[in-house]
Amino acid sequence: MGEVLRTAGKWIGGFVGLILALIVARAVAPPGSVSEQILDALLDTGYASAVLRVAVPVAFAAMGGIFAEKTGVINIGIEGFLILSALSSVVAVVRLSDAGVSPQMALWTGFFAGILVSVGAAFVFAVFVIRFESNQVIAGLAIWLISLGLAPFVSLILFESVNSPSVGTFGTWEIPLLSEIPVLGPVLFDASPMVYLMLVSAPLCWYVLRSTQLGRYIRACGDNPRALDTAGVSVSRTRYKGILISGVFCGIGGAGFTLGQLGRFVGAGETSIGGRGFLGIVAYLFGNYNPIASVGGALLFASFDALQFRLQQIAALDVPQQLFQVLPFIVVILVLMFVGRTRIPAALGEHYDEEE
Amino acid sequence: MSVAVHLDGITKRFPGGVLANDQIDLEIEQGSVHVLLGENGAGKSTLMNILYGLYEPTEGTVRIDGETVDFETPQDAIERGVGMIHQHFTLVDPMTVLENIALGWEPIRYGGLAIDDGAVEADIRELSDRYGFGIADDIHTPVEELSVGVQQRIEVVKTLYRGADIFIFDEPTSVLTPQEADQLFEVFEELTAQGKTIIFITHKLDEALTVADRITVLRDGRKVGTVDGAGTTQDELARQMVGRDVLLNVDKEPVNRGDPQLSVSDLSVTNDQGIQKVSGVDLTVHRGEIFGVAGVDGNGQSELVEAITGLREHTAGDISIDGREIGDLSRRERMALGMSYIPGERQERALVLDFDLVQNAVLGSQRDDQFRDGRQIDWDAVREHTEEIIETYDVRPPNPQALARSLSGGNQQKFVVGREFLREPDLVVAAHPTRGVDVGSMEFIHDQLLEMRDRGVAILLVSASLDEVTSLSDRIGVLHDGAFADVVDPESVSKEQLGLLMAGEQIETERAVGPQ
Amino acid sequence: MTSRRDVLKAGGVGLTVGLAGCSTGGGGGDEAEYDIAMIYALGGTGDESFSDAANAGLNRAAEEFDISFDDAGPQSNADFADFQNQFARSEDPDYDLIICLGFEHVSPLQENADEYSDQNWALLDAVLDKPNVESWVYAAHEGSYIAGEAAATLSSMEFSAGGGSTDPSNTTIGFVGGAEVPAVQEFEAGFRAGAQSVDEEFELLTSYVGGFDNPGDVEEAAVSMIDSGADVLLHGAGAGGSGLFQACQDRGRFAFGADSRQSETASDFSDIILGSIIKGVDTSVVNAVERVVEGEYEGGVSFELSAGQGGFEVPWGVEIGEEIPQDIKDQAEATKQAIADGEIDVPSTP
Amino acid sequence: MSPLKERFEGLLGTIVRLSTGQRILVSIAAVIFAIGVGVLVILAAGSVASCGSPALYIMGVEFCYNPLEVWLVMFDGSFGGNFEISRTLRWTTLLLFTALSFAIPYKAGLFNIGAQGQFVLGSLGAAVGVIWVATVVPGGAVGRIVLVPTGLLAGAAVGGLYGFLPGYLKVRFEMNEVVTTLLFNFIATAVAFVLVDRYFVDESIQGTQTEAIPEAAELNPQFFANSADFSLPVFVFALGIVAAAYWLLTRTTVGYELRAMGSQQKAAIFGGVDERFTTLFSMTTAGAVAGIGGALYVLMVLGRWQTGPPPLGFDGIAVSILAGNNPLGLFPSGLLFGALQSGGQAIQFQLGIPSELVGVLRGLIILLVATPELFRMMGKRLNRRGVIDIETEGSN
Repeated sequence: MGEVLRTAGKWIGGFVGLILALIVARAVAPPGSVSEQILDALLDTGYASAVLRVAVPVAFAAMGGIFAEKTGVINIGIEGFLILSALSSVVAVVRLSDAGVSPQMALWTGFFAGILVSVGAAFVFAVFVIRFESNQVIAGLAIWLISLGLAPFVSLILFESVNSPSVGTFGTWEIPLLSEIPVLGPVLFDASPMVYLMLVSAPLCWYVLRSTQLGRYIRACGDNPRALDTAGVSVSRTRYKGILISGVFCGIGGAGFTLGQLGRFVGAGETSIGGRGFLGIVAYLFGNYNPIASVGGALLFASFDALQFRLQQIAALDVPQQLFQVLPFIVVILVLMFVGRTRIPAALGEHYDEEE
Repeated sequence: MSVAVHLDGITKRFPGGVLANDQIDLEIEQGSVHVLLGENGAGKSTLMNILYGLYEPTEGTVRIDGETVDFETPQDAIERGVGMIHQHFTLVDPMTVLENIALGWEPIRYGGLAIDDGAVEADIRELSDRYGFGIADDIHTPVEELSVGVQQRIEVVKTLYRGADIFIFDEPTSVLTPQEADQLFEVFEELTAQGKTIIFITHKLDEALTVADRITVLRDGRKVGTVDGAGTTQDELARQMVGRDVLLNVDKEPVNRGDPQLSVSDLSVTNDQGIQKVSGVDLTVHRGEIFGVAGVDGNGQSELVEAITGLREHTAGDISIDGREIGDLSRRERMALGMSYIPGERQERALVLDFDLVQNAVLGSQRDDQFRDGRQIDWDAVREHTEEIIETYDVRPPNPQALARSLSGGNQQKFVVGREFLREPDLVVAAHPTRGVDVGSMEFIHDQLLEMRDRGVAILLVSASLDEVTSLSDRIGVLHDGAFADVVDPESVSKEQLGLLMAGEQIETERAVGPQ
Repeated sequence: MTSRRDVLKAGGVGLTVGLAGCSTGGGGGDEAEYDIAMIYALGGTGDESFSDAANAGLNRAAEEFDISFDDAGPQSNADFADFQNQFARSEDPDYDLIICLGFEHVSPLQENADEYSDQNWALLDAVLDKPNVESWVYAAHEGSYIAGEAAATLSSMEFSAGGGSTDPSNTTIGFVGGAEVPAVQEFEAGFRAGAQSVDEEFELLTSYVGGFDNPGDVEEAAVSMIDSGADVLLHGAGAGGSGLFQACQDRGRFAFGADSRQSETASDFSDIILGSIIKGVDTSVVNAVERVVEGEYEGGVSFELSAGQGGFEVPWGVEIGEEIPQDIKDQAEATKQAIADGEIDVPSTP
Repeated sequence: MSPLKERFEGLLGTIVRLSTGQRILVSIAAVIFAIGVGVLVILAAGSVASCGSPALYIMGVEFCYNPLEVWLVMFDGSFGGNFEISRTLRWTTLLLFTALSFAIPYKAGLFNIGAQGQFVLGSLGAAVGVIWVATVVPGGAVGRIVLVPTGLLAGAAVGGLYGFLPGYLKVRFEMNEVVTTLLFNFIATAVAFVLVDRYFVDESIQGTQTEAIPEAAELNPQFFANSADFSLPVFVFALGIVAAAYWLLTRTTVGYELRAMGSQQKAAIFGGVDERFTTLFSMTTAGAVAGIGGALYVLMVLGRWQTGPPPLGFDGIAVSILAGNNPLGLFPSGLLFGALQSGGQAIQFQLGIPSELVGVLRGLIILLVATPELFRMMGKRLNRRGVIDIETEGSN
């Protein structure tokens, strides 16, 4: 535990140091210069809020991915689960609102409906990869492609458009007193409930994987399923659990992003999810399968993304927005190149026969 | 004494028709060490996996303490006090000793929201003290950072932690030095002294005789018989194991040593994890001799062989063939210089299991002019070559279109030996060439090796089987911890002396004959 | 709206190609005198904006004239050519006019207009010089000039209505566009010019998100503008525009919609939508159909709809429009007249 | 030995181990199954959608869409006439390239999910290359002889380079190619957009697109409907490339080494196969083939580069998997997916059923083909009941 605290301390210290360095740089930057404008954008509390908000779907996708992969199942279908959950949450909200349910009630019910659908899809995926021994990479790819077709299809049938109508969002929850704290208050305590959920989920996931029985089964299952089997714990049941938990987080990611921020589902092109699930995969590779580090990765990527919108408004800068959006991908490739390989679960991708 | 385990008429038939156990009856007394002896594939592990609930028997019943049990999962077996320590450890590498020991048996608190790690730790300390395992300092270390011997003790503690009364050890010594094995046998005594029952699976006769109260010999899935450990001999057991007298000594011509073919000097090699496994090895293999490398598995044999054959880079030293430095050459270039390699992991390395024999026949020669027609492979030539291998080396079934996967172990190995020998090599590196093959094929392969030697080919033979090394080799290097403990003449050294060398101890013997 | 299935049933199962349509409508039923086809912009209807405006125009035309129509929404850029082809080749019905919506049609239409030289085409929001194509473009910059003027006036004063309020302390407003193309850039240009006609100091924050189906990015861009002080924002981001409304609603700022009466089409956000810039897409659809019905179709011409020609207009929001001070509305009318009279020259490029 | 490698060896195992006959059966069963699920999807959609007069009544429930009708329209829209056939063959032609781009690395044990990116950048390379070279060569036949190969070579070069990169990252840094190729797709789209937007944009019309390629470089329709953007010689060329790939894999030394690597990596290395070479070779070849597909999309279909390309790279994966990654299977499999693509447009057009249905079917087919065990189990069950009598026991 001491080591854990030391590591946490190191990171927090580093972060505070970075902020201080930025403040110093801001103080010495020539007034009116472009660098001053950039530093202003970085030091804005609105920017910090944006980073948290933008990170939400990516962070949940990453946590979902971790739970599947830690049991030894490659889940490339994350993006698909996000899409399905996003659409179904909106469908539920529309139907409930039509039936006269109050907006907040409809939103929260829709949120859980989205999670439920995602978990259902995850169950189907689990049956295929565990019971029917599908090739995991291809099955995951298939889940993505099916969702990419199914979501706009359903939207067209129900709404006569690939895009859904707007349904509103959860809005932000202001925490009394705490939100009055200068700087930190508006960033951390006046945010969407999904941001709170993300900030709570990361350490929770870490704790579950590290210190609960299920978490240990999941880790053992991905690294040495035989060890788990010989300890008398069912490998396939553990994998089902891991994938279903993965479905829960992907569901929160898809529905939470949709109802927490967008307020609608857009099915054109790559849908409103637009690769955030894949970014989640990248985030947990970046975070080396540690939930907290992976959410940190998601926050880092979000910081690029949110920065881009701010830099665009600095007239003197000519920011290629598209390149900025794929910056996380490039960063992760560079990190993996120069910092080192991630340690993947040893049994990842392998089918396990309980009686061979 | 009471009988702890009764096995009555156990039969296990696998899908596809393989009969692994055939009507086996067995009684194991409580508080004793009972050895299950047999060759690879005799059905020992299958039988014990049934007792441990991993497999369900096709027929027959299992009784523990007189009570009939029907284990569906290992959990059931564990709950009845049966524990098993597998040959391949069932430890989760990145998890700590504590996490591994408690796996599946975590004392949970707050309805599963937490684990009482303090209680686990206390239990481990208590067990460690009571049996003298000495693992108390490593409780929070990931097991991957511990040595093999310690890992095995953790396996034992894990089994004890689960409350086992009956311990099944599946070939536990294959990864240990003789000294570590002796430590393990001391653990056996501790355990039996406290009333635990031990079933010990092995194919090593001397070990069986050392520790056994009783010995049951299995052959081809059937029980041959059970004897008292004190009342039998190695020869007797060996005869029961293989079903006839084994010729441990091979007739061979006197060595006719020629010029040095393979020279290795000051060679160092690291494994995948970057740990140095071979340190400063010197060796020379001359034309017309067999140079044997003995040692306990894991003392650098595979790294040494891989470095010589070009499958692994070495970190220091020189390797040369016929005076030519080959250390920087690729695998293909080394093969072109007349090096053949018969690997131990035949199914993984030497054959592409899903290719037919024709496609396997050209593996390694695919770029030789003999089989090439411009950019294409001359498949007609390859087919002829395949038929030659099949005929000359008696591969059955003699069907070039058969998938490599479909052949028996012995026939696979004969095919590999044939392919490698028909390359007309000047140097053969043979690693565990008879591992897992039937006795007939083994004798055939031994004859072929000796014939190559007599034709003036240099042979480097690596084997975990002391008998194989001593009966075939002209000189033996004993590898311990990545270096030669000594190079000796097989005629002038006893098995006991070899054992000491394998454990890394110096012995007083006549130095090996011949040039170094 | 009658169902396309009716058409299908009439034709039975052994269909011939060309029995087209996502939705068939029209007062004259199946035996209408004129058949019109429409191909939307990428993504099709449901953007609450551009394509929906065209759809509205089509329905209006169907009420006014004896037509029936079929439409289709492309999902990839290869669909433009295929859909043009499919409508043009159709013999039952033989379409009297195919309306193509958006600049993405230009490239395939260059080929297909020649290929099907007997077919009458109308191209909306882009110009193509072919003898059988009539092009319709809009003076959207003039509409956004009026919106910019109103936005700057409101931004400079204390104003609150519905779910929003302005911040008079600074002179910042914002614009989020989809693709950075002339049809969108003119929104930006007019909006800025309008604002700066009120006060030279006004700064327009601008962002393009690269597409018309990306509300998430639009929302983030809008939020960052609001954080920087913008209190009235305009979008030109098609289906992505809802992101801008969401940002404004969450933060109590105002928005102008585009292309449709968005206080109605995106009614969830009517409490912060001051008004919408309608460039006249629906009008042009009605006009294009009218020219065919009245036998005036000639091809090879292009029309720019501007003030007074049924082109742009700025309808105030249905919910909070009434709370906008009357003098601002009067000024908007005056400016509109001045533009129509040529007294004000609005730039169309930023 | 990297653990990644081992894990994928395990992954490839189940599919590789089936015999050719079994694989064909699995593919056919998967298609039939997917069509069956498609019927359910259509019925479900039809029961939810609102329509004036339902197409079908089943036990009192109204269905707006009649599945039989849908499949008939789909068939009619794919093969019903000269235009439909040429549209189908146009997609088939392009799919052959992207499918090959998946199949070749698969044979070497690699998953190339990056055909889409290679296709996009290859098509941009071809467009830009042709437009540049066109400034120095005359038009007409001479121009055609120069420009068409230029386009194909430029597409192959750019696509090949973009395939080489993940190969290099794998060889040099042991990076998993599934992840890198997946990410490279997104990077390709962004890079292409920015390049065109900033350097190659056609100022004369709106949108992010290059100038039109010169007429001499366009591969005009021959023997088929003029407007179908399909050229028979190009189709023959595509079949030629597929045949060449078959020859490469089965007859040549390199192909042998590649297959050995894919089937059993350790054995291949034992046999002197250079792992780095086969990885780089197969990934680069795959990229080049996808790039040629991209070039043909520009030269034959669009006539310029434009944002928003169809997802042919992902469809190619489906085509390849359905074909058991065997070049000989690519034509029937590609034809099926070409027909689905074509028929998808037809059902949207004629019945108002969203063409996204095709996307669902595509995913289902992939999922089912990747699951031979499902069919083996079903076969066993039917066998046991005596319904059918086939050999269902696997070889292991």
